[in-house]
Amino acid sequence: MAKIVVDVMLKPEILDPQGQAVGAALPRLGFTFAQSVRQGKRFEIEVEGDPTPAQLAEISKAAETLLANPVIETFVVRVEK
Amino acid sequence: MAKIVVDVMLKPEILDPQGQAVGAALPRLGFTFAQSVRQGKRFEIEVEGDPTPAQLAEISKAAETLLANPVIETFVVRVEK
Amino acid sequence: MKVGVVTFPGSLDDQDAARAVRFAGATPVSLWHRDSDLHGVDAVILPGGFSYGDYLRCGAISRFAPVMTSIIEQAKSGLPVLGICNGFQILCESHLLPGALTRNQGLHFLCGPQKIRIENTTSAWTSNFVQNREIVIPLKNGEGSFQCDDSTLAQLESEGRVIARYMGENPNGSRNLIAGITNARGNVVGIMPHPEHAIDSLTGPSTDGLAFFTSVLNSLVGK
Amino acid sequence: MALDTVAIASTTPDQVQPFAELGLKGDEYQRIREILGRRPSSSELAMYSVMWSEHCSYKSSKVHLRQFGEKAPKSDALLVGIGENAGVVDVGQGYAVTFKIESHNHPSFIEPYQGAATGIGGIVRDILTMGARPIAVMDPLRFGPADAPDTRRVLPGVIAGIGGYGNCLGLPNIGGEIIFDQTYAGNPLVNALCVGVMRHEQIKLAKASGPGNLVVLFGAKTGGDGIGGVSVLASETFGASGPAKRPSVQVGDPFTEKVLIECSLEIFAEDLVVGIQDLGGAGLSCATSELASGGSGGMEVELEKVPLRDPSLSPEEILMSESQERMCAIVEPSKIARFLEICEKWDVTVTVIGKVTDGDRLIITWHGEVIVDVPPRTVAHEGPVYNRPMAKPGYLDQLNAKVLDIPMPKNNPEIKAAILKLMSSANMADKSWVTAQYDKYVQGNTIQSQPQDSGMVRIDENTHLGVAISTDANASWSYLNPYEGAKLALAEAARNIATAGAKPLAVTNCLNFGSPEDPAVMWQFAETVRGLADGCLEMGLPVTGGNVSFYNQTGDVAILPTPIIGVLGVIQDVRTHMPMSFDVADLELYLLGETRADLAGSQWAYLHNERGGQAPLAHLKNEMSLIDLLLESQSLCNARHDVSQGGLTATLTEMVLENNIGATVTLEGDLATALLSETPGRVVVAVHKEKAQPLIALASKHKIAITRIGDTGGKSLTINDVALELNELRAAFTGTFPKLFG
Ligand SMILES: Nc1ncnc2c1ncn2[C@@H]1O[C@H](COP(=O)(O)OP(=O)(O)O)[C@@H](O)[C@H]1O
Ligand SMILES: [Mg+2]
Repeated sequence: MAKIVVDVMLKPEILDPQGQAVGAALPRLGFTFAQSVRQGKRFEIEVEGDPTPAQLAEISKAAETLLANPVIETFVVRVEK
Repeated sequence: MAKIVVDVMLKPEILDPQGQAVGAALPRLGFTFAQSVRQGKRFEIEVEGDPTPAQLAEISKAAETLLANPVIETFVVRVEK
Repeated sequence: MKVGVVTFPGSLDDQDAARAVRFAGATPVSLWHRDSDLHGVDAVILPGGFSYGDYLRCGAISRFAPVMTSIIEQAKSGLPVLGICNGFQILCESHLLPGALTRNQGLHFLCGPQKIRIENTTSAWTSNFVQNREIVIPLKNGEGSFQCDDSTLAQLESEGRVIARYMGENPNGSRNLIAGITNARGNVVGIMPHPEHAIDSLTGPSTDGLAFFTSVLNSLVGK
Repeated sequence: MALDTVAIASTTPDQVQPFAELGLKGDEYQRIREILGRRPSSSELAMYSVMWSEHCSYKSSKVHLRQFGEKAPKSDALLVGIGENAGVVDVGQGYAVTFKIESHNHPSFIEPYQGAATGIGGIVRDILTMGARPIAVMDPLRFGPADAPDTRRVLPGVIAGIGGYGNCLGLPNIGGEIIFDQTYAGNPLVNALCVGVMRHEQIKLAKASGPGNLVVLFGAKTGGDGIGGVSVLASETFGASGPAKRPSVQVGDPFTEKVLIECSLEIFAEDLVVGIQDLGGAGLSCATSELASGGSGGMEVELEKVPLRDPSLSPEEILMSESQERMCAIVEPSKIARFLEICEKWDVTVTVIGKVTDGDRLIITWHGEVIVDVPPRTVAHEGPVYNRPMAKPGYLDQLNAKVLDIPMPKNNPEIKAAILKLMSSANMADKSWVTAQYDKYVQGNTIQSQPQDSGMVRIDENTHLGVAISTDANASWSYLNPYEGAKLALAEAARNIATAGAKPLAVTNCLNFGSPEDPAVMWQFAETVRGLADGCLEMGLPVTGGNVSFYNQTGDVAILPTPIIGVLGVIQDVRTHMPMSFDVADLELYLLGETRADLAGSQWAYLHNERGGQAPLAHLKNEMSLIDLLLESQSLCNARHDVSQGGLTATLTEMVLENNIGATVTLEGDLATALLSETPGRVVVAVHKEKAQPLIALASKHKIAITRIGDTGGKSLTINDVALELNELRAAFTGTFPKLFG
């Protein structure tokens, strides 16, 4: 079993109220180091055996059509051990 | 500027309706590679300069109190270049 | 006149939309998400709700339902389609309308009467309004913030495709206070607040919403 | 350790079993051995331990709750009474309505969002189980002090959870309560009410009858949710390697529940089930034993057929799992094909897991081995019953005897300051920060919702028939006098139904208390039940069901006794409903009922940390006359609003702010008392001038005091010589929640 991770983030120009809210809450809790916070999604997909390049391409396709909305989001696909 | 990433996932024993919904949708679209899908959150936190160990410890603390709910979630903090 | 109302698993306002169609004097026909046949309807409403739980992104999964394949195809050749709330989200995910609806700026689900101004009265679903009429209909959603890139926004504005705009304070962070838009042809309209909940003052804040449904009847008759 | 079967249990009588860890007392364990004539298998032990828990068996409350049956008023309206998942009442025109309140207190403290969400999910399934379409929800809530850091964790999560789950089900939220008190810190109360409607002939019951009929499990797959406690058994079963981690928190999936509702309703419409039960607390243990017990007793279940989310679950765990969004139905073999077809249509997982037999034992097997063989009644309905010791708390006499020493406002500036202070206090302030997170429009039948006196929904679009519901509790009064407190809550809920124009018909309740093992708490509980039963008898309203939540306490400190009383009423024509606020000027304002100096337990006393004094007495005859008056004067009134917590100050403030039309009011006697006293049995009414005389005549016919107190109009609330601009009043009233919770 291998784990493929797809990270989906809002494009930088799209408003991210969730990230903003976290960014605003951190200093109230005494954490003052953050310059900015963005919140996105992380998908962990389990596949049988070591993923082939063809499989990874398919997953990229799935990310583009379903997991992310290219109008507002970007994504990265990677294999995690 | 460095980017610290906090990945937050539901604990494996906790029901993940979102991941389930995605897992059920993929095969309907012809993507049959996934054995299971879990959906979590990804936070990207920008900090000035290279993060110090003290800063990372502080972020772990923040993750525990704010970004994740330890009752149902686990998290990982890491630096991304 | 037959107006189809689609039910996805998780649709909630389908009965309300059907009632609004009846109030307007047409016959509602219920369409099932798995059925690609549109049963000869003259127009289609995608109602509010949480189709497929609205997991992942609102409307992201519904867009691939068999019924949507037919609707997308026929919308491109002029079938009037109105997406309300979740329906608007589905239309954006289907790329029948530009932009996307994202999490409300205040991060809460918000429900209450909302004042909007009708700014386009040429679409299939707004032709019975007087230009710039201000109306009050319910707004209720968690992800109603309309977002798009600058060029899309400029195009929507210059082509007069903003159907309705929020009045007063921005309730959810939508760009340019956009509450609803139409495609270039004017047959596909997405609106975030709920006209179907404002057809009877006993149960809604006004009867202002009815004109959306009578509009489409007029535009069909005029054909 | 391997699978523990009934056969093994019979030959190993001396094996030590962890009954105490599972919450069973020594004598309870002995009783199980007597019933079975041997030691229980570990699966049987699991079942008995959950089913005999306080939560499922009502072992401490049963002896008291009996009064609801014994003192029940004669009522033709009651179609299904206490004992089923929820009571059912006849509302006419062939319609039956079912409603019930449940608590989800402790889970909501641990994980506020999921705890509250699954609370909504659970009560909705109870209503669905009766064969009804759920049509609305309500949420009476209690929290620790509004400005306490933990409240800032708990409250927003609870609200988001209730909204998140209820909104996604498409159920309008039509009312509730939010009250803060120190005793709820660490013990928030999350009570949830659901109401549903069906035709008389559609009523379903939890009974497994007809040998050969199939036991069908449908809905979500079973995971390890909510079985933290049973892990002692699991760890024995699994030996040293240990089972996978078991979550103590249940996570809800409202989408699955929405689909389950539609699927079930379609199944009901085609009359495909003989009996049905939802899976809530105690999961399959409860559903199978209650279904079998409700029928003739015989049932066989093949437990390995249960579809699992987590394949590592042991049979004991499967029996106890509290995974949400599941139902169990009894289906005739000839109807199973259609049943499966409907489940397929809705993409609902469905499995036949067993059948009804002509025996009288519930037999559960695991891959062919018998692991449970019990008389189901002993599990479901014949658990232990305790007559726990009770004693009037020692502090109470002294508390009641206390002469109140609360600073009262003495001059006009102080009166004005008092009004603003009271109306901006968290208990009295505007709650729309909360209620705006709830969908109130969905289904298109909501006639009244927050902040009206009661919630009201239409149940027939053609005949305009509707029902109204209000939930109320005044824990401060219950603390001072639990017997009167229960009656007063009942009276208030009934009054709130009648102000809206509906006729009170039936009662549900959720009794939230501390530990029943504390004699003082047990006394509060017993007095509450006695008061409610007496009150219901006097008012002619049957109790149709309810829920008891014990152990709401931190250390030795129990919560205030909090009996949440829900009253359901019927309105023949919802178009005649009466709003709480006037929308025009130049109406005359009248106060119905008398004002006495009732400051004990009032919000003004609470604001000054004064807990003592004597609660008002309930005058239910008088309350009933008031209700008659309200119902008869329906066509005369323009608006009316109940006077309760916060006294006339709150009533008038809420009336003027709702539609932004002011009022000028003149009050006789001591102004501070007139404004802050919380004497029950009062209503403020707005009428057109020409309707005033008939109203006065009706009031005198019903022997209800009526006092002209002022007129509507203007942009201020002016009381004697104290004038408050509506804007100023509004800022005080609406600013509090956003300031506290963002
Ligand atoms: N306070 C109460 N007043 C009246 N009936 C009650 C009360 N508490 C529990 N009951 C009744 O006892 C029965 C069992 O309750 P409960 O175990 O909570 O049912 P369920 O498991 O279906 O939620 C139900 O019929 C319920 O209405
Ligand atoms: Mg039940």
